[in-house]
Amino acid sequence: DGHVGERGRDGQVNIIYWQAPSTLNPFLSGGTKDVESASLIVEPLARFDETGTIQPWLAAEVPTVDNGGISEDLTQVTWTLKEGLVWSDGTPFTSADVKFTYEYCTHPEGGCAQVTKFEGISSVETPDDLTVVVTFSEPQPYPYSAFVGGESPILQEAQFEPCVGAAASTCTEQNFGPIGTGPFVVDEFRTNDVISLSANPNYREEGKPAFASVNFKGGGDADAAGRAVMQTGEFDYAWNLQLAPEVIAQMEEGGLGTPVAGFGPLVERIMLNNTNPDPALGPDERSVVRPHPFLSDPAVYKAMSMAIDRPLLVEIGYGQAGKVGCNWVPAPEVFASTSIDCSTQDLDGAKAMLEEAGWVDANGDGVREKDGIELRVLYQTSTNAVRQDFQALIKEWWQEIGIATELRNINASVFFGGDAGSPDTFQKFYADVEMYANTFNGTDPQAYLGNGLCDKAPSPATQWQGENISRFCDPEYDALWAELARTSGIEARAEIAKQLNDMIIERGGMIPLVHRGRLSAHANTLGGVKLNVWDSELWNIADWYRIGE
Amino acid sequence: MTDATATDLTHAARSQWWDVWDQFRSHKGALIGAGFFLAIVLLVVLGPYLWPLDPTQTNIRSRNQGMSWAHPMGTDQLGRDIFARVIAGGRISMAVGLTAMGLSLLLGTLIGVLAGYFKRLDGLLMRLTDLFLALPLLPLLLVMVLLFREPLTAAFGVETGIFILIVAAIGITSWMQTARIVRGDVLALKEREFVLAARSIGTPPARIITRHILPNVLSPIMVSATLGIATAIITESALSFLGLGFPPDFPTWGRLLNDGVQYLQNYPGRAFWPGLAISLVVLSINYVGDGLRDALDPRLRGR
Amino acid sequence: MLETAQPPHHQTDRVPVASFDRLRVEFQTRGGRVVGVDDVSFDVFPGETVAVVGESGSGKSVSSLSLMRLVEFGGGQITGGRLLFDQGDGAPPIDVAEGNPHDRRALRGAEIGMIFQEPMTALNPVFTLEKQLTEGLIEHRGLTKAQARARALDLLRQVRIPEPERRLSQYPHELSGGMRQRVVIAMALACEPRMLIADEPTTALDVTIQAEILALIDRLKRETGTAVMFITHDMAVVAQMADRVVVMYRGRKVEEGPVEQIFAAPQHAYTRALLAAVPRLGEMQGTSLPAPMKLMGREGQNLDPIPGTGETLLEVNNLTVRFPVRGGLLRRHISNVHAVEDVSFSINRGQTLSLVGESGCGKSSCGRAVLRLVEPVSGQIAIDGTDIMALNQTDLRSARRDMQMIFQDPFASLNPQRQLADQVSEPMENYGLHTRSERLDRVAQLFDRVELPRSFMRRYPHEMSGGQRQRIAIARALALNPKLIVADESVSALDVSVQAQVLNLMMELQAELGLSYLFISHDMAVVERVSHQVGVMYLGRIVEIGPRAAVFENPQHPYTRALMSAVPVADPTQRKSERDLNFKPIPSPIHPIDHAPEPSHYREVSLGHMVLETDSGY
Amino acid sequence: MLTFTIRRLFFAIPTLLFIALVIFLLLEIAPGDPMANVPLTVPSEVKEQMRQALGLGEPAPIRFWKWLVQFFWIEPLNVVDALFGTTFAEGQLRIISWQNRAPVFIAIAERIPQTLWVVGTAYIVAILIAIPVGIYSAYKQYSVFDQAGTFVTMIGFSVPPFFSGVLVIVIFAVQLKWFPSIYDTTLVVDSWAAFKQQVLQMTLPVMVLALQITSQLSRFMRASMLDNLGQDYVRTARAKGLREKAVVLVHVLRNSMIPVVTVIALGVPSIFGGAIITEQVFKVNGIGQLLITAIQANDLPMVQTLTFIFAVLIVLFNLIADVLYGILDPRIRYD
Ligand SMILES: Nc1ncnc2c1ncn2[C@@H]1O[C@H](COP(=O)(O)OP(=O)(O)OP(=O)(O)O)[C@@H](O)[C@H]1O
Ligand SMILES: Nc1ncnc2c1ncn2[C@@H]1O[C@H](COP(=O)(O)OP(=O)(O)OP(=O)(O)O)[C@@H](O)[C@H]1O
Ligand SMILES: [Mg+2]
Ligand SMILES: [Mg+2]
Repeated sequence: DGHVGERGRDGQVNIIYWQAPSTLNPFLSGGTKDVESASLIVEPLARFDETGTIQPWLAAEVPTVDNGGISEDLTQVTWTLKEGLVWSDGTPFTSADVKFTYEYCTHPEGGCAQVTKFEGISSVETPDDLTVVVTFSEPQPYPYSAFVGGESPILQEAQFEPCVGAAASTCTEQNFGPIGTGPFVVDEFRTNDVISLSANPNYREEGKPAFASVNFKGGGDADAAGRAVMQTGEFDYAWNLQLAPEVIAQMEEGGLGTPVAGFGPLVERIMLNNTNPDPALGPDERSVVRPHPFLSDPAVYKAMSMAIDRPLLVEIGYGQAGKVGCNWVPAPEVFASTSIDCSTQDLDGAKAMLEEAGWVDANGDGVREKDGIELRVLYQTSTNAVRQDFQALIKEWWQEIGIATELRNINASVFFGGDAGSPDTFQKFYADVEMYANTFNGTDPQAYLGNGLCDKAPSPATQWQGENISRFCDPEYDALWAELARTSGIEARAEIAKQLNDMIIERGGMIPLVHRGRLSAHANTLGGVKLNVWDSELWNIADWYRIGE
Repeated sequence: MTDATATDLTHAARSQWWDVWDQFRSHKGALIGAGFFLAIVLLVVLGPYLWPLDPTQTNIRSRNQGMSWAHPMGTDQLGRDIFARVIAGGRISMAVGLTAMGLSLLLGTLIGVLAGYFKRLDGLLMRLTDLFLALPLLPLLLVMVLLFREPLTAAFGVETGIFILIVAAIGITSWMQTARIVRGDVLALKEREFVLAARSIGTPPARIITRHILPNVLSPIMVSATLGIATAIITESALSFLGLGFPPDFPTWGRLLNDGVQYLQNYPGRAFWPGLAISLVVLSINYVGDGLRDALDPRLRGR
Repeated sequence: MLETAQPPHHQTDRVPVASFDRLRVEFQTRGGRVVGVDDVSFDVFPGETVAVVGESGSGKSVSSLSLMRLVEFGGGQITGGRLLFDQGDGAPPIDVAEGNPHDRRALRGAEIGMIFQEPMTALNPVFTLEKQLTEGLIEHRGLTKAQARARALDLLRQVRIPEPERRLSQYPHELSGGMRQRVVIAMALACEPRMLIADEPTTALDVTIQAEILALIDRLKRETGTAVMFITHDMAVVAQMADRVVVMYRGRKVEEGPVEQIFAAPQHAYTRALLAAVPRLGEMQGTSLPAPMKLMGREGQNLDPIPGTGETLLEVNNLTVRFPVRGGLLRRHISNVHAVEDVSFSINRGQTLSLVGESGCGKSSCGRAVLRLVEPVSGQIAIDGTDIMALNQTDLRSARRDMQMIFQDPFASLNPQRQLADQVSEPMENYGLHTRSERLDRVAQLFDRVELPRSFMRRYPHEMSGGQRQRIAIARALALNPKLIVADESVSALDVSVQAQVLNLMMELQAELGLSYLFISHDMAVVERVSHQVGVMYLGRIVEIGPRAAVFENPQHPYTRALMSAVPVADPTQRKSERDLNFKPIPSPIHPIDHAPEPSHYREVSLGHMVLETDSGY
Repeated sequence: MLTFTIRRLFFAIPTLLFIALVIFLLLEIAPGDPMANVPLTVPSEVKEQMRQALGLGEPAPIRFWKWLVQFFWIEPLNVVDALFGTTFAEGQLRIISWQNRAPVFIAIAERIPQTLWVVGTAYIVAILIAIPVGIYSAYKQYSVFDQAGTFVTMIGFSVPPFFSGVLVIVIFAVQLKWFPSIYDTTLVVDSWAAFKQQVLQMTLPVMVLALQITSQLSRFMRASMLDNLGQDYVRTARAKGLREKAVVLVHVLRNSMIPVVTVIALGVPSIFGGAIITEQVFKVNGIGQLLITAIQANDLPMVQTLTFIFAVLIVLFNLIADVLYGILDPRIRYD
């Protein structure tokens, strides 16, 4: 029924992304929409499958210490390319292209969005056409970052040679139509609108892709995208349907498509400010000076966490696409800690805990206080319907346990904009608690866990740059993380990672709320879809096919 | 002629506004429109006293309910009462509509009158009007919102701050039409003999404007006003749609409609009620505007 | 009512072209049903002019529009009576009132032509004259475009329009008012209708043009034998034009008869009142001072002549007013309208100086310049010894207390949105005179003064008739006890009877208060009635000025003579013989910026009677 | 007329420069960052580097000057190059979008066809509906047709497109499945079937847009007709015995169209400006959608260029409206 056959036998597949791709060069954007659309064309040496397992892609095999691909001292990785690979224009794919990609992205004037993927690399050598040797300046217990995954694909040297450095932005033709090794080639790219692609005649696998062409439409809203797949059948695949659960259910009744969910490490959480955001301190002291007047008390943040009915939040906000989230690192499976349970709301327990810690409502205004400090929190987040629903609910619960809450929401482009001049960025954190979601790429959380290190806290000294948003700072944590950075072997690393995860939650870094998944939908006639949250959702489009009637 | 008007003389002396009212009353559409409008105003003003449910009070156990006695318009996804939200939304939307219209009228009339009456200012003010007409509204609104939202919310609190901002944004971007119309009328009025007469009896310019010019441009101003309320309500809802209006926890009609659109198939009522409210207000105001135009036109009244 | 009165040339065997038979027309208004005309019957015979006269609103237009079946388009309805029209083919006359108005289309234009009052608005501004002239021909006569064009040219020649070929491609706004009215007449005549209805065809026109148009209609009637129904409220025109007269009053016919009989022996009281109110040119011959008119139904009128004094109040010397004309890429000031050019005159206390002349000759500009409502370019103005030209704005404002204005259009010169009492007290308020209650008392006195009931004080202008409104304007002008009143066409817009009342009022006030008037008018008969002195203006200059008797009885300047000859006289026995009135078109008053006109030189004919010697362009 | 046009064009230049400056300043002082949409997983130093690569480091006056030069000199040169195959503009930096680092004019050129198709068609459809409706409503003032027309146009005026758009999608695309809900911008009309497809996909957005435009235009048309129906020349035309059709459709219409035509001309820039919300609802991805995505991504060069083009069009069409007025109405003579 279409599983096998000649290339292009199934006609056209229609894909809709409600965020439209603006470029096909993933090194220049970093937006998911751009990375995923580019993954139809350009490919990495290895990528993650739907379970998060690394798979060789353009490389013959994944280098490990065992197969000798990684040197014993963990400072050198040797990739061996598959033989006989050609670019879609028919020219051979060689190790020089890999090396070029490294040079392209690490050029200081290029503004490459994926430059962290290449961090720590001291050199890339090409002893022969099929071998790439990556040398690190320090031991890398987890070296699958450069050239792995949809965000780090290989560009063709011949095509991108004139585009290195400052010239990157003038190369419209290249950025809009990269030559790749993937199953499709670009026919036409209309920025922020639509991409027309057709099957790559030089694709390495016989009889793939099954579709002769792809119509990749972008723009609009998730609502319309879901409708187009599940109700009107105009499209075959819709990406990331962030919609109310009942809306999804209604669409599913259309009978033409099916929603599929997958879970990566994305967690919606409430960050707790470990510094004092008091406006009286002035802009350079706010959110710099420790400690926070009351959030430093474990009883307070634990009570706040206990008061939250997470299953309800999941039901209202995400449905199928959410799970109760108690961890900072909820996935991959091996790294997910199981020691914390937070799935039941316990208002009485929360009250008791506050009571015990001395937080009582002595003056009867409904707000608990201790030593003259009242439990009043400013709770900010970005402007987004689901987040405001969450705010409304959580505010009520907190009110119930005697914590007064003021809500504030900020335009997303300002909140996440990172403008050092604006007081409203999530990095400045001029509030007691703030809510957003974050995740990490790939399957190894080491760098992500590094966001809890003392010296990563944003401050005026660093122009408010830095990823330790909650300003969590604990020497024990820093030491443990350093140990992680030295440890190889997945089990051992997982053990340390879980400890780090628990530590940050127990010691007041954040309150995780919902482990968010990705919900996409495909037409019932579209076969071969395997939702992958570790890499591009379109990673296996070469295997997609039309299910015959 | 004197005889012909003899019947006229027997009429009791009445104030001008009685005449306007008489004329207005004879316009059936306008009367019904005014009735509806008043009813809506009363509902949103007195609503919170008559319908004590809190529009922001969530109730998880009664989510997404249909119409019932407890919730005449049903509830939303957090179990908030939609009727209460429509009332609360109406307060904001109507207040925005009325004040934004007021501001735009004030600006439009001021600039129109100044440009029309003082020849020296004409060129300058009309270029200013051109400038505002040529400025693309959306980015302008956007920039204003982004720019002043924080200072204003800091100074006046969230509700008032954003209210001021939205009202100012809509007012400042919508006065140009009024200004043009008023200027045109003032230019024509200035040539009318009664203005010359006023000058010849020594009336100073300020008094000529307030006593002779303004009352006579009232009719086009009123028409702009009625259209202005409608446009302001719709603009506010469009701003909400683009994520620039009041924060999402503030129910306004536009926001409720916008939120409801997603649920159009599941719970059509959620979009229907605020949509109906907006349409009713716009319709009634337009009919009132029609009636007012007739009533304020002395030519029609003179008959 | 007066069916016995038969016109002399009327033979009983002749069939009337149109006969109105107990016509009744009603209008549906917001206030209910209004009767426009009721029980109106009269006939119009071929080759005859029937004048329909009556004050405004008496139903003249409604009757004629009913015959055209156009009254329905204005919201009216023929609810009774018959309108018989004879198509001249021997068949019995048809009843036009039957059927729906669209079915009577064949009659309109083809059988009945109509000329409307306002030449300015009666033509469609966006179509060329050719299109508007040929339309009807193509519709009714089935002519081709070329044939229609030929006929249109013919028509334009017939109505004596110069350069007809060029006119065809012009738009209405490119023609003067008189020419436009000729085009309207040509249009009405296009299909050689059996009947022509002229609804106040000359009211809006200058006397000179009026004379031409009247002569034209008269000639056409005689040459083609068309029946003419001539609607007017101007008795002088009636006297010149009509064979028979129908007098209407408040929607009813009150009298009908041959023109001589109506003028010589009016039967109905209304007709008599109407005739008494008409100022007739030549009436004042032999007197030198103006005097109020004798009006019907008014007892105890003081008809004494008004002598005034010999003491000079206003002295104007070498007054010049120009309006800049801008043009070119940068809108620079490139030329001037020479509205008033080197004009000098003086007015004595308690006397009236009238300025007469054709539209656009600069009368209003001159009057306004005296008050400095428009800024003169040069000249001296002195009132009571005060040099007006030398005053700054503040002093000027207080100087204006002595000089007030009354305007032409009583509707336009009152603010429609303010109560009358407020408008009358406004001048006092402006100068901070009196307290509020004193002002109210004074307003009440002023209302008494202009003979308006005090109950009107809280009314609005639209609730008043035209004459009443003009009284308000006078009251307002009187509020500051001025010495001089500039009356700019103050009675031109009023019905004859009302006009007479207002004129009398003005003269009474002059006698009692010793007011001086600068009276601006184009109506020679009115001017004759009210003035001590008369100035005739042409193209910005006074071509002749002097005591009224001297100027009227011994006109020296050719322009004055032409003007006098054009004035219709309200007496059917004194019909002007048909001459070809040939007025030269007025040259343009616009000159380049460096144009320096000659100063005015006058020749003194007799004491105070001066005639311009400089070339005035006439 | 000519001097009037030239003078107005002449005065338009400083006005436009001033508008360009105002737009630039407004955008400049607005907070927001082009990096806001880059995922949180990209560290802040990398974002800073990307910012530098966009040229954000340069001071504002220099950027404004550069933009002016690019807009008024380099981009026109590029047009010349494209037309005549010359290479005047080679090597000159064009206005580059921050979102995709491509010249903004490429994106704009891509968007114009669908905007013209959809918004333009809607405009034409609206005119074709509004004018007869307005004429008939005015001619039969206070008739049932007039009242119903008033009611419908008011509804059209009061329903925001984000509501009516979704409503028609739910009814006609989801329930009835008559029309597609998503516009295919890649469709090339080269066959009858493709044309049919194009008509189908245009129907819904055109419907929603046309409803709004019709509502406003027919009101104008009605008012203008009413003004003219009472004029004296109408009576003259009737007195000539013209058919009622000729009276209304020739004499009255021609006069009534004068103000309406200028209103229509003034509305033309909105075609180019796109109908932001409607485009978004139907995924037409025209100019309007380009602007809104650029705003959301803080792509200042794109926003600046688009808004300025829009301002130019408004100024231009203001002038065209004035000139049209002069041409249509022989009484008006601009000197
Ligand atoms: N369209 C109309 N609606 C209501 N009443 C009307 C209408 N036209 C005329 N009338 C009334 O019919 C009566 C006669 O009006 P008509 O126009 O015949 O007067 P007229 O003698 O021609 O006056 P004028 O000299 O002012 O033209 C008036 O009382 C007027 O108010
Ligand atoms: N404000 C003005 N600007 C330019 N030209 C003007 C202005 N007012 C009057 N004129 C011109 O000045 C000349 C004299 O006008 P004025 O109004 O004084 O004439 P008039 O004798 O009062 O005419 P009418 O009898 O029509 O009132 C005319 O050619 C007129 O067009
Ligand atoms: Mg009449
Ligand atoms: Mg005048």
